[in-house]
Amino acid sequence: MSTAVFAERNYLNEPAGLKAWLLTLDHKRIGVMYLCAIMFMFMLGGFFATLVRLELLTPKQDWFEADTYNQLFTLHGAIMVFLFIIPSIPAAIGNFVLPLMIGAKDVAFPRLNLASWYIYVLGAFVGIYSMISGAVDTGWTFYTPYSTTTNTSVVSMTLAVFILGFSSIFTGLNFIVTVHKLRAPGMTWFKMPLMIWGLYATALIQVLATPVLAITLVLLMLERLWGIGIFDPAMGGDPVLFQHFFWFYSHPAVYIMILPGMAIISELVATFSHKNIFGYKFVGFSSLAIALIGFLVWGHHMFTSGQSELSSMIFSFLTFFVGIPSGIKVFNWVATMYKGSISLKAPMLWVFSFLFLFTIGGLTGIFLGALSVDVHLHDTYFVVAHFHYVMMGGTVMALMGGLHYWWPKIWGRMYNEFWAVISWALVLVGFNMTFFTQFILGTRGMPRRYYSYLDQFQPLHGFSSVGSWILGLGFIIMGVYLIHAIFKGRPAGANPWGGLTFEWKTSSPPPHHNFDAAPIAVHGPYDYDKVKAESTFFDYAAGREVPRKETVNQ
Amino acid sequence: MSMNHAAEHPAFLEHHFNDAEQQRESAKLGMWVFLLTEVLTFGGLFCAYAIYRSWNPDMFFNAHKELDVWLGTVNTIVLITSSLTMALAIRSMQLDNKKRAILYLVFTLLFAATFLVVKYFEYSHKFHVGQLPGKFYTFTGIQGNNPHIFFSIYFAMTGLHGLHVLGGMCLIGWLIYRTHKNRFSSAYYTPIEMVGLFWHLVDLIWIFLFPLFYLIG
Amino acid sequence: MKSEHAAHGSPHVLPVQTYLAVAGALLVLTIVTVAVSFVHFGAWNLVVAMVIAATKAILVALFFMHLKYDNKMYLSIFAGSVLFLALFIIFSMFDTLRRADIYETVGHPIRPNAIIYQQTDSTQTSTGSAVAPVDSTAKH
Amino acid sequence: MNDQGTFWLPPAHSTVAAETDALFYFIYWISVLLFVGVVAATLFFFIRYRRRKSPDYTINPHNNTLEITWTVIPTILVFVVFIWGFRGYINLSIAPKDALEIKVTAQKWFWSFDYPAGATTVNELVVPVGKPVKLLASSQDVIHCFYVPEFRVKRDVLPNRYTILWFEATAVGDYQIFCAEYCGTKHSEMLAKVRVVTDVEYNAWLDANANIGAGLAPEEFGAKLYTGKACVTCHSVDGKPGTGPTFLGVFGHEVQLADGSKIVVDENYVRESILQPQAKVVAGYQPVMPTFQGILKDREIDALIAYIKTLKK
Ligand code: HEA
Ligand code: HEA
Ligand code: HEC
Ligand code: CUA
Ligand SMILES: [Cu+2]
Repeated sequence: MSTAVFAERNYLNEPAGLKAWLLTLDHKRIGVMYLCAIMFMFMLGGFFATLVRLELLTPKQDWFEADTYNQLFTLHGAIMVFLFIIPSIPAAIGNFVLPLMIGAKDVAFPRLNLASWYIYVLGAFVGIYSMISGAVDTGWTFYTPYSTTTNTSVVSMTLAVFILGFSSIFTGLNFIVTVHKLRAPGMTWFKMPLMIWGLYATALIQVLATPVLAITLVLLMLERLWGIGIFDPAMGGDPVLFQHFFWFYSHPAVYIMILPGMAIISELVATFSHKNIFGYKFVGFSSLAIALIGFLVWGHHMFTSGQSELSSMIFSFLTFFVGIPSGIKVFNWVATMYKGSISLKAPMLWVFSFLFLFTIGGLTGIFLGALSVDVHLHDTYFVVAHFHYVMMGGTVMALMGGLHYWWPKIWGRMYNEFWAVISWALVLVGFNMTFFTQFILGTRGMPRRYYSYLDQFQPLHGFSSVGSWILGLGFIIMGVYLIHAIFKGRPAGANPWGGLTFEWKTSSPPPHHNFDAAPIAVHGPYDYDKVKAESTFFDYAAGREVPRKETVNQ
Repeated sequence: MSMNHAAEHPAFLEHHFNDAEQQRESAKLGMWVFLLTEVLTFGGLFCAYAIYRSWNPDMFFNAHKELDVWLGTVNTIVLITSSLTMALAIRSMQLDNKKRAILYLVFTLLFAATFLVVKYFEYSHKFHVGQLPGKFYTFTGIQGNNPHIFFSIYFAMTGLHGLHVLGGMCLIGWLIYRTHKNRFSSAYYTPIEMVGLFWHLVDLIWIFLFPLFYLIG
Repeated sequence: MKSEHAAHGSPHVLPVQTYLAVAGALLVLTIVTVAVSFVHFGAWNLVVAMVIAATKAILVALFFMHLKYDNKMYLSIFAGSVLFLALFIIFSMFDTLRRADIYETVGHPIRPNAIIYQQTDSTQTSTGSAVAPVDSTAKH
Repeated sequence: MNDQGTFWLPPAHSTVAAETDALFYFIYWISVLLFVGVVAATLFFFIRYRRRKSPDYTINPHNNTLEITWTVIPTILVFVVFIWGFRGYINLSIAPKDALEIKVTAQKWFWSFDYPAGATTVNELVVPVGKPVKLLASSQDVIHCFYVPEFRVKRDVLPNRYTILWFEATAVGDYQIFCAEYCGTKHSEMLAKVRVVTDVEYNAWLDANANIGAGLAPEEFGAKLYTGKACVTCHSVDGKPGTGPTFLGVFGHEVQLADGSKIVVDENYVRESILQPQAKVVAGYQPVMPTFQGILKDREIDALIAYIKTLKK
């Protein structure tokens, strides 16, 4: 691809200087800053995860005291959920690609976008402060009355999550307005890329669910500081009510995590099958269906919590219907590949990992949704395996696929395909070793959040811990070659994958103002039949990338 | 979609919007989504109120008698009037009458301040007799279980609402300053309209708080 | 009724009478709801007060907040927020009001009163010594 | 369904276990089918339509019947799973009328059981086989969770509220009790045993335990209580440090309290430490000792004091 050109003047170096970066209103720069932050948080959370697995190598306590282990898995959970996975795709990749994909110059409220970034940074610092000053040991769920009576820094961690909530709300608000108001001319809702449908559905959940988390955390802080008696039974409160408040946010939050992942998978499947997505409307509306039904199922985390049997019945019933749209999406992705022209570059390998792992993760959710089976499986390693299969196997696989897909667009340079396959294989093998064993541990009755366990569980735990090293190695290799590619990768050109969405119509990396000629949506995002888009070439006269041959036959 | 940015490009229009209409509608949509988050934030407290009231209704009834209905009524009237003056301030700016807009904004500010002053008296009385949330509750004489919970929810809701009134007052002060500096006109008064929407929501939340605490308990 | 107006034409302006009428209605409703509260209807007091409050809220939303004249999407956003709040309360109450469906003993707390009341009435021996609600030495 | 357990599930030793296991395997085989279907199709398309082999795609028009089928069939499947799961859950939740009622108290970090005949045990639940047993559980501090994998039963144990769980053991033997809701430092050591015995043995055991320690000297009875009532989980008798101070040589010596004052450990101090541990907290220790008010009878407290007296350096 000798004609591929690295756009020398781009958003990365124009305007130059640290101050220009720190006070930038450019959605692309904010996206890149978020990307660096979430990758650091992923490393930190992953580091704690490897320590957790280290301790679980042997039944008895050998590396860490019980309290330290409890702090380790709590911090692992809290960092991964609040600091890594919830902002990861919307704030890092979403901020970068959403305006580009709808042909806009920027998000609707750039200043709010920068505020959202600095609120995230503030939340991260308060979180790290609370980690250092006697880390919290309540689990990422902060259940009362343990969280109101334990002697660890619960208030400062709650404050950190409270602050991070606003960063998520502002991102969601920004995306809703941008998608409604700033779409390129001609881009109706059904001509929007499915990535935008996913991010829009996610934004709806972010603005509808996060405020309730905010008030729950405020009440938890007040409960701990003044004993107001809403959640603490010693003061006449009801701990199960705290669980209702917490899960009203936290189940929709898991769909904040997966919907952007699914959105990326839709893009990758279409581009790498070089074919129109099968059932565009079904996939698009499935995102909205998951987002809305997701608000009515939170009680499936509380089947054994002492809530009323009626409530458990209703939540179990609705939980099953939230699974159907996910099924529609999986089937539509597979149907898209039928009769496609599939190129197995790294992003498509990550799509395979997603389909493989998310299907297992999702189906194990069905086990947990069945009332009698959940009574046996609740708070065991089966649940731990379920949510790692959907969060790690779902969202993180899609995130990695998206990273590889848009890496050339973000940095203008291509990653090394050979090492990408190596790290993909290590991650897939390591992941299954680590977490499939945990399904077996769970069904055999191994409870979660145990730092020491019965001897009979040692072989499986040992196997899982070894698997986590392979998994960690896979990510470390990826970290190396991706960072290497930023500086040393070969130029990627405007459209290395032959994608049709608008971000491939501008240079790589894109200029500060996104598009020289504002794009017009003439056809759908995946209408390969209508457009013969070959790789672009650098038109010296025009001084920029232009598509080689764009014949539009209606 | 005006391509030329020269003459027709009014000062207030930001670079990434195509025209004033798009910018104004975007601001309004953004504001309404923000108001949705406010409704749901207060919603958590309304939910706590509804559940604890359903658990011990008689305690709620007995506890609500401790609140001064007249101060509550005054405050409701004060807030409704401040909503009116806020709406009239926007209307004045729509008609390019800057002086009258500032006048109405000042009135809104005064009413808001009155509201907080009345709140101050209510709170100081409760501090005095010990009708306080949680473990600071020392008052006796309310029949029913855990009367401190009524005051925990009361202080949480009216406290958060009071903070929003305070926030609203700062915003209105900022508006007065900018109107004085001629930043707004009938072509561009979006900030006033947005603060107006926020202020009306603050009033709307009090419209529910007032009966729930002062009238029926 | 979104009147066409050029970028800097006169935006949609309501007559003063509308605002004054709405404000008047709100004041009247306030007086009514206070008056009604003195009459004891039992559980109906709650319903009446809420209906009045809802009407006042609708008036503020439609006129003061311009929902009547603006793009109907904003009305649906506001209605959506109220709907999701209602779902949160209703679904939580499926639990909190129906805990005694199968066993009566499960439906209510064992000690009805918080421990701050136990110190005062020494007669009631507190079966469990719940840890002091908030340990002042707890780290923040 | 079985006594040895399967690859996935531990042995099933309660009446409700069979139905839960059957539903588990129903969902399991459907999931395997769906998973293999999705992955096989993906792999096949990867190979059959790889770019080298099919440089150009052919559009396949939208097919609504396909969309309907893979919406309706999963909906039917999940509806069946819901009904089956709900039926099992109701059986799990409603105890038979004639069930033997035992009171369970969960505390940081041990279980204590009170039997109808007045016997109390710690970390050991003795029940007759073939008879429904109804547990009335509540916690003294935070949320715990009573979980017996072999019986497929689990229920959170809440502070200041009773929760009910029932089971009917189908085989004699010892079965592991776990605490499944995170409750702090010793959450993973809050283990206990269900000892299922025959009817005859159960009644004999009840009578024997109604007034245990009648024949023993106070300090011997105290030693039994020291382990039986789980003081051992936090207090050592050989000087080794633990969650609570060691009992070795503590009696008669001066101890510094958290508020700085000093006190000589005498009979009243030990009695008070057992009934109101928070009254005088030893310096350098967390106030996590639970009260034994209502769990230890006076005779048992005296025996413990006698035993502690014997522990000289
Ligand atoms: C990305 C995050 C994510 C996602 C997407 C999901 C998706 C789902 N989850 Fe999960 N879940 C978590 C994260 C997630 N979950 C976390 C973090 C916890 C534990 C929190 C804690 O306790 O710490 C949890 C716990 C949890 C529980 C509580 C377990 C317990 O503690 O007792 C339950 C119970 O119903 C559940 C169910 C489901 C279901 C039904 C889905 C569905 O959305 C899945 C739908 C997908 C499919 C079904 C697969 C694809 C479909 C097909 C191949 C078609 C055929 C399908 C059918 C026939 C149904 N989850
Ligand atoms: C997004 C969410 C997420 C992710 C990704 C992970 C990732 C992992 N988690 Fe976990 N986990 C949770 C969310 C997550 N986790 C939650 C919510 C809980 C419950 C907590 C609670 O009970 O309260 C939990 C709990 C939990 C437990 C149970 C603890 C207990 O119950 O006692 C275990 C045990 O094995 C575990 C292991 C792991 C492992 C081995 C990984 C591995 O996948 C980690 C591998 C990653 C790395 C090793 C990082 C390496 C990265 C780099 C080198 C950076 C690369 C740089 C670039 C690409 C630029 N996690
Ligand atoms: C969950 C842990 C735990 C259990 C179980 C426990 N204790 Fe303690 N105990 C402590 C702690 C911690 C302290 C020190 C803090 C205090 O005095 O409250 C303590 C203090 C004491 C003291 C005062 C010791 C001194 O040096 O002043 C005595 C006596 C005592 N416990 C007796 C008992 C007896 C008898 C039992 C069993 C019936 C028991 N404890 C069970 C944790 C426990
Ligand atoms: Cu008790 Cu965990
Ligand atoms: Cu959930």
